[in-house]
Amino acid sequence: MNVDLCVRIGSLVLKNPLMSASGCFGYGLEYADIVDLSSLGAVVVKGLFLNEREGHQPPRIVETPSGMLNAIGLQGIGVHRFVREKMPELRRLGAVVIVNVCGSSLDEYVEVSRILSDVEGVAAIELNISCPNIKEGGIQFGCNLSSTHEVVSAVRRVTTLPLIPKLTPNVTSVSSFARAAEEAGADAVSLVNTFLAMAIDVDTRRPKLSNTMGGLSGPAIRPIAVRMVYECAQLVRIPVVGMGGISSARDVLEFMIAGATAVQIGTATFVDPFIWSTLRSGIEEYMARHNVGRVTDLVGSMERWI
Amino acid sequence: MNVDLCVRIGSLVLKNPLMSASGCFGYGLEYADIVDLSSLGAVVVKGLFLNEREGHQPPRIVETPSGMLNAIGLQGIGVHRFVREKMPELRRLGAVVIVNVCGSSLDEYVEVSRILSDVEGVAAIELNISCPNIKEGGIQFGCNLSSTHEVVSAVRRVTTLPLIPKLTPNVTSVSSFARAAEEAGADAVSLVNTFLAMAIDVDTRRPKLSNTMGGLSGPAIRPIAVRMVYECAQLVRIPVVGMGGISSARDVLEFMIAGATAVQIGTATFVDPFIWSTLRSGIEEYMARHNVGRVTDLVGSMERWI
Amino acid sequence: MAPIDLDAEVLRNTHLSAGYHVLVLAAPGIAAATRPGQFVMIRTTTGTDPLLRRPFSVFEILRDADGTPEAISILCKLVGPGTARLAGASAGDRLAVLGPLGKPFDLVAPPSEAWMVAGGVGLAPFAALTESLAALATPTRLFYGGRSRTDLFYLDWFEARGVRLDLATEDGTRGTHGRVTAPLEAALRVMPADRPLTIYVCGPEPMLKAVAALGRVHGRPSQVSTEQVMGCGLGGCYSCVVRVRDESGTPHFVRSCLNGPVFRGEDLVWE
Amino acid sequence: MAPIDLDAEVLRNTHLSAGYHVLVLAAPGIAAATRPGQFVMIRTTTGTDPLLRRPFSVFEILRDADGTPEAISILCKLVGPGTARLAGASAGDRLAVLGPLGKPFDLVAPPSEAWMVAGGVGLAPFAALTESLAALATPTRLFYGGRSRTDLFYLDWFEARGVRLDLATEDGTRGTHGRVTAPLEAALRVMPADRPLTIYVCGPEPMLKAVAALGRVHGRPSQVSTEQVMGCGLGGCYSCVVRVRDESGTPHFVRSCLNGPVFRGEDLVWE
Ligand SMILES: Cc1cc2nc3c(=O)[nH]c(=O)nc-3n(C[C@H](O)[C@H](O)[C@H](O)COP(=O)(O)OP(=O)(O)OC[C@H]3O[C@@H](n4cnc5c(N)ncnc54)[C@H](O)[C@@H]3O)c2cc1C
Ligand SMILES: Cc1cc2nc3c(=O)[nH]c(=O)nc-3n(C[C@H](O)[C@H](O)[C@H](O)COP(=O)(O)OP(=O)(O)OC[C@H]3O[C@@H](n4cnc5c(N)ncnc54)[C@H](O)[C@@H]3O)c2cc1C
Ligand SMILES: Cc1cc2nc3c(=O)[nH]c(=O)nc-3n(C[C@H](O)[C@H](O)[C@H](O)COP(=O)(O)O)c2cc1C
Ligand SMILES: Cc1cc2nc3c(=O)[nH]c(=O)nc-3n(C[C@H](O)[C@H](O)[C@H](O)COP(=O)(O)O)c2cc1C
Ligand code: FES
Ligand code: FES
Repeated sequence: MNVDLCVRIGSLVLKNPLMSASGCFGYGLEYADIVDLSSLGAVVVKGLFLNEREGHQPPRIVETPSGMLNAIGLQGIGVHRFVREKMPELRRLGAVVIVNVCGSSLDEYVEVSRILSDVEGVAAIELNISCPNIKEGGIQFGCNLSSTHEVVSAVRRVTTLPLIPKLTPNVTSVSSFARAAEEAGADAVSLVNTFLAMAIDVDTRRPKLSNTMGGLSGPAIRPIAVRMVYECAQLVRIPVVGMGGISSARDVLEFMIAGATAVQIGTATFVDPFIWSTLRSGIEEYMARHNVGRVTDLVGSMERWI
Repeated sequence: MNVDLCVRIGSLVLKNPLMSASGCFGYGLEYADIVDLSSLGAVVVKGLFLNEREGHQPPRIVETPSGMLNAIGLQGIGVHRFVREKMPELRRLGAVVIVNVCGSSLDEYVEVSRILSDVEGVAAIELNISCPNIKEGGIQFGCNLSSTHEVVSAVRRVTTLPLIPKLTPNVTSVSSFARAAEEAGADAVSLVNTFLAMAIDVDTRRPKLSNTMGGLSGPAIRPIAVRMVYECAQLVRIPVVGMGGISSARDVLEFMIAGATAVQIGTATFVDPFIWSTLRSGIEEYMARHNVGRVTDLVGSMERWI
Repeated sequence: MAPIDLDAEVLRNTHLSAGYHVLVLAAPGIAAATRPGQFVMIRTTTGTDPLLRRPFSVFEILRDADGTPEAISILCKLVGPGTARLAGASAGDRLAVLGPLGKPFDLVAPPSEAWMVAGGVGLAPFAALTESLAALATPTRLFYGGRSRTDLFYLDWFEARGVRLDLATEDGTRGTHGRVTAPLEAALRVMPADRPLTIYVCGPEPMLKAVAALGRVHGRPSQVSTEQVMGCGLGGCYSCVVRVRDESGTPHFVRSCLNGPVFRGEDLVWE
Repeated sequence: MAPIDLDAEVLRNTHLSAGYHVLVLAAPGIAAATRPGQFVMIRTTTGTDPLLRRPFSVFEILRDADGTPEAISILCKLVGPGTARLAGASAGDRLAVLGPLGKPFDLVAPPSEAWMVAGGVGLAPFAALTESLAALATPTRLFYGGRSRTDLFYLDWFEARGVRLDLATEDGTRGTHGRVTAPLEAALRVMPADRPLTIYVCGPEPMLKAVAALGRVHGRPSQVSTEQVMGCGLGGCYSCVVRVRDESGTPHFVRSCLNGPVFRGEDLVWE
C-alpha cells in the first residue's frame, strides 16, 4: 500500500510529520553524517537569540526516571552567525529549516524573526516563549496570556513565514494559550516545552544542576503532553505540533490521534540518533495494517468510550 | 547514633515523617497483615465523600514510562461507613489516621469534615481539592485561588483538627495556592496530587482509561514534584507535606531537603508494600552518616550553587 | 496467611514454545502457603520501567524429596515488556515475588466432579488445583482450548494425574475444531442432572462469560478466575475491580485482588 | 568516519575485581574505525530506565587471526545503575553500541616520548593508545595510580608491550605511596629539556587539572581526556561542555563530545 505522509502547517507542506525538537539536534549539521536531513519533515534548530550566548555552567543535564532535566541555558551562536555559518550548508543538504527564536524582550523576538524572514531556506519560525531555563524572556511570555498575545502579534507583523509559538506546559490551561496564539495570528502552535523541575543530591544537599532548576523531558512526560495536545487540538483550528517523550512510531501515532498534525522528537534522538527511519517505517506499516491512506486522516481521530 | 525522626504538622506530632498517600493504601486495614500501621507517621486513607461512590468503569489504571495513570473515580464507602466500619480497627491498631476529604460542593467538604471532627482517632484532615478524576468538585476548587481560599476557610470554621489542603500540580503557580491555603487557616499543605494526563491505544484509537483522562503518579513526576515542594516551602510558613514518585530513602531525603516536613508514598507501595521499614532505616543510616540528630534539621536545608 | 515478599532465585526457565515458558522460582514460604487459584505479584525489573509488578497465577507447587514445598512455577505467556523480561530470565537470576495473594478456588469433593475449563494461558491455575483435587480423590476433567496444537501444553502431566482431557483448537489441529465451549457444552448436555459437578474456568474474558452462562443454563455452579489489570494486588489501589452482585442483588465494584480473583460465576455481572 | 550503531553481541565479560570489569563486544565496524581516545555510547537497557546511553572509552581494539578488527573492549567501573547493568551482562547478550565518537589523541612519533598518566578507570583509553604508539615505535611510559594495589589492572599487558610503568597507590600497597602526580613530577624534573615528550592524561578532574598544570610548568604539551556527563555524544544537546580558550585567548564553552573528549591541556580553562 502506498501511503501519503504529507502534512501541512500553514503554507508549509512537509513530506512527513517528523521534526527534530529544538535544542536536541544542534543546528542539524552535527547529524548530517548519519541522517539525511532532507528526509525529515523539518529540522528545528537550537534556540537562537540575536547574539551569542554562553549558556549555564555544567552540570547541565541530569537523568531522572524515564526522563532527564536540562538547563543548557540556550548556549548558541546568535542569529547572524547562524545565517552566515549554518544556513548555506543546511540549504545545500535540502533541509526544511525551522528556526526556534528566543528573546529576552519583545523587541528581540521581533528583531530575530525579522532577520530570519529574509533568509533563503528558512521555512518557518518557532517562537520559543516557553524556555524554563533563562532568567528574562522565554517562559515569562509563555505564562501570561496577554504577553503571549502581544509577542505573537508583534512577530506576526514582521514576517510572512509560518509562525509557530511553542507553548509551555507549566500553566493551568495550556489550551487558552493556544487560543491566544491563534487569535494573535499564529499558523500553528507547538507543545510541550519542558516541565520546570529539579533534583537534589542528598549527600551534598545541592541541586544536581548548576542552575538549580531545569526542564524535564523524555518518556516520563509523555502522558501529560498527550493530554495537553489533545486539549489544544479540541480548542483551536490551527495545526498543533505535538511533542514530549516520543520514542517510537506508536508514540508518534498516539500524538497524531490525539490531535497533532506533526510531531517533534527530542530526548529520544539522544538514545537513538538513527530513530528517524525507524519511525517512518513504523508509521507506514501501521497505516498499511489499518488501511489508512493519508497520515492526516489520523489527526484527531481518537474516539471516546461511550 | 540515636536519631530523632519526629516531625510536627500543626498540633500533631508524628513519630516519623512517613505517611501513606491517599488512595494508595486503601483504608489502611488492607495492609494490617503485613505492615504495623502504628509504625507509620500517619495513615492517610482513601478519599471519602459523604456517601458511597461507585467510581469509574475499568480500565482504571495504565502503566506509563516510570509512572502510571489512574482514574479510579474515588470509589469509596462514604464517611459514615468509614467511621463505623473502619475507624474502630484503625484505633485498635494504633494508627495515626488522616482522612482525605472529598466533596462535590463546598457544603459537602464542610459536612464531611464536621462529621470527622467528632470522631475519636481521626488525627487530621487532608482536604482533597485536587483530584483530577471527578467531574464536580476536586480539582475545580484546587485550580482557582479564591475557591481554594473559600473551601479551606469554610472547613476551618467547623474543625479544630489539623487541616491539610492537598494541592494540585496542574496550575501555573502552585505556591500561590499554598499561600491562599495558609491565609485561609490551613495548618499545612500537601502536594502533589497527580498530573492530568492521558494515554491512547493506537490500534483501537481509544483512550486506555475508560474515563479518557487520569492522573499521572510515580517516579516519572518526582523532579516536578520536588520543584513544586521547594517553591511552596520558600513561600509559606506552614509545613509542607511532599509527595510524588518517592520510592527510596534518598527520595524522601530529597523532598525534605527541598523543604518538606513530612512525605507521603503512594505508587511505590504498589511495587513494594514492605517499603516502610526500608525507608525508615535508610533515613536513619543517612542521618548517622551525615551526623544529623533530628530529621527536622534536614527540612529545607538545600544550599544553592554560588 | 499473610503474604510475604521473597527475593526468589530462578531455578529454571523452560521455554515451551516461542510464546510460552514455565519459570520455576525458589520460594519455600510462598509454596507452602499457596492454595490453588491464588496468585503472586512479580517484579520484572529492579528499575522503574516497567514500574509495576505483574500478577501471575501459581501454576505448580513444587516439593523436595520429603514433600516439603520449596518452589513455585508460573506458566507465562509473552505479551509485553514485563513478560518479555521474565521470558529472558535465566537460572540464578533473582526476582521479587509477593504472595500468596487473593482468594483461592473452593475445592469440591466426591461425589461431585470438578470440570476445569482453560483457554490458552488460562491453564495456569489448574495444575495446582489438580493436585489438590487429587488429594480429595475428586474426579476431574479438563476442557482445554488453544489456537493450535502447539499452544496446548502439559497434556501428559494432566493425564498422568488422571485428568480426563477434552481438547479444542481453533485451527482444528488437535481435538475439537473451534472453541473449547463446544465440547464443554456437549458434555454438560449429556451429564445426568443428579451427578453434581462444579465448573472451574480461567481464560480470556469472552470465554469466562460464555462458560459462566453455560453453567447457569445447565444449573451448574461455576468458579471463575478473573484477570484484571492490577496495580498493587493487595487491595490498596482499587484498580482491579469487577462488578459483582451482593446478597440483595445490587451490582457493585469489588476488588478482584482481595475478593477474587476467583468469583462465583453466578455473582459476576458482565459489562 | 561516520559513527554507526551496532546491536553488538557481548563476547565476554571478565570481572577484574568487585568494582571493575572488561566487557568485550563484537563490533567489527566500530573496531575498524576507532582511533585511540575515541569513545562509544552504550545503551544499558532496552527500556527507559536508565534512559540515556553511557559513554565509554574504547579500551582495546581486538583483532581476529588475520589482524582484522572485530571487537572492542571497554574497561568499566561500577558506579551506578547503568554500569551495574553492564557489570551484569553475560556472553550472548546484546547491547546497542554507537561509535566511534569524538576526537582521538594526536599520536606522537619518535624522537618524542609519550607519557601516559592514568588515575583509576582513567586507564581506559591507554591500551588502544599503546598499540598505536607501538606501531610508530614511540617510547612510552605509563604513570598509573589507584587507591590500592587491587585497583591496578593490566600491568602485564602494558609491560609486555614495552611500556615502562610507574605506579602509585594511595594506601602504599604498590608503587609510590600517594598520588600518581608525585612520580610524574619527579620524572618531569629529571627529563632533559631537549628530549621531547607529550603527556597523555585521563582520570578524575582534579588529577587532570594537576597534570595539565605540571605540563605547563615543565613546558611539556599535554593531551587531556575529559569526562563530562553526556546526553547524546553527537553534538546535539550541548550538555557536555568544557571551557576552552580560543585563538584570541577568550574562554568559551565547547562540546566535549565533538571537540573532545581529548583537549590540549593548554587550552582548557578549569573552573
Ligand atoms: C490474577 C491474575 C493472574 C494472572 N495469571 C497469569 C498467568 O498465570 N500467566 C500469564 O502469562 N499471565 C497471567 N496474567 C496476566 C499477566 O499478568 C499479564 O499478561 C502481564 O501483566 C502482562 O505484562 P506485560 O508487561 O508483558 O504486558 P503489558 O504491556 O502490561 O500488557 C500487554 C497487554 O496485556 C494486558 N494486560 C496487562 N496486564 C494485565 C493483567 N493484569 N490482566 C490482564 N491483562 C493484562 C494489557 O492491557 C495489554 O493489552 C494474570 C493476571 C491476573 C490479574
Ligand atoms: C568520554 C567519556 C569516556 C568514559 N570512559 C569510561 C570508561 O572507559 N570506563 C568507565 O568505567 N567509565 C567511563 N566514563 C564514565 C562513565 O560514562 C560513567 O561512569 C557512567 O556513565 C555512569 O553511569 P551509571 O548509570 O553507572 O552511573 P550514574 O548514576 O549515571 O552516575 C554515577 C556517578 O557518576 C557520575 N557520572 C555519570 N555520567 C558521567 C559521565 N559521563 N562522566 C562523568 N561522570 C559521570 C554521576 O554524576 C554520578 O555522580 C566515561 C565518560 C566519558 C564522558
Ligand atoms: C537538552 C535540551 C535542550 C533543549 N533546548 C531547547 C531550545 O533551545 N528551544 C526549545 O524551544 N526547546 C528546547 N528543548 C525542549 C525540546 O525541544 C522539547 O520541547 C522537549 O524536550 C520535549 O520533547 P522530548 O521529550 O522529545 O525531548 C530542549 C530540550 C532538551 C532536552
Ligand atoms: C491509584 C491511586 C489512587 C489515588 N487516590 C487518591 C485519593 O483518593 N485522594 C487523593 O488525594 N489522592 C489520591 N491519589 C494521589 C496520591 O495520593 C498521590 O498524591 C500521588 O499518587 C503522587 O504520589 P506517588 O507518586 O507517590 O503515587 C491516588 C493515586 C493513585 C495512584
Ligand atoms: S490491585 Fe490494587 S486494589 Fe486490587
Ligand atoms: S553530549 Fe550532547 S552535545 Fe555533547
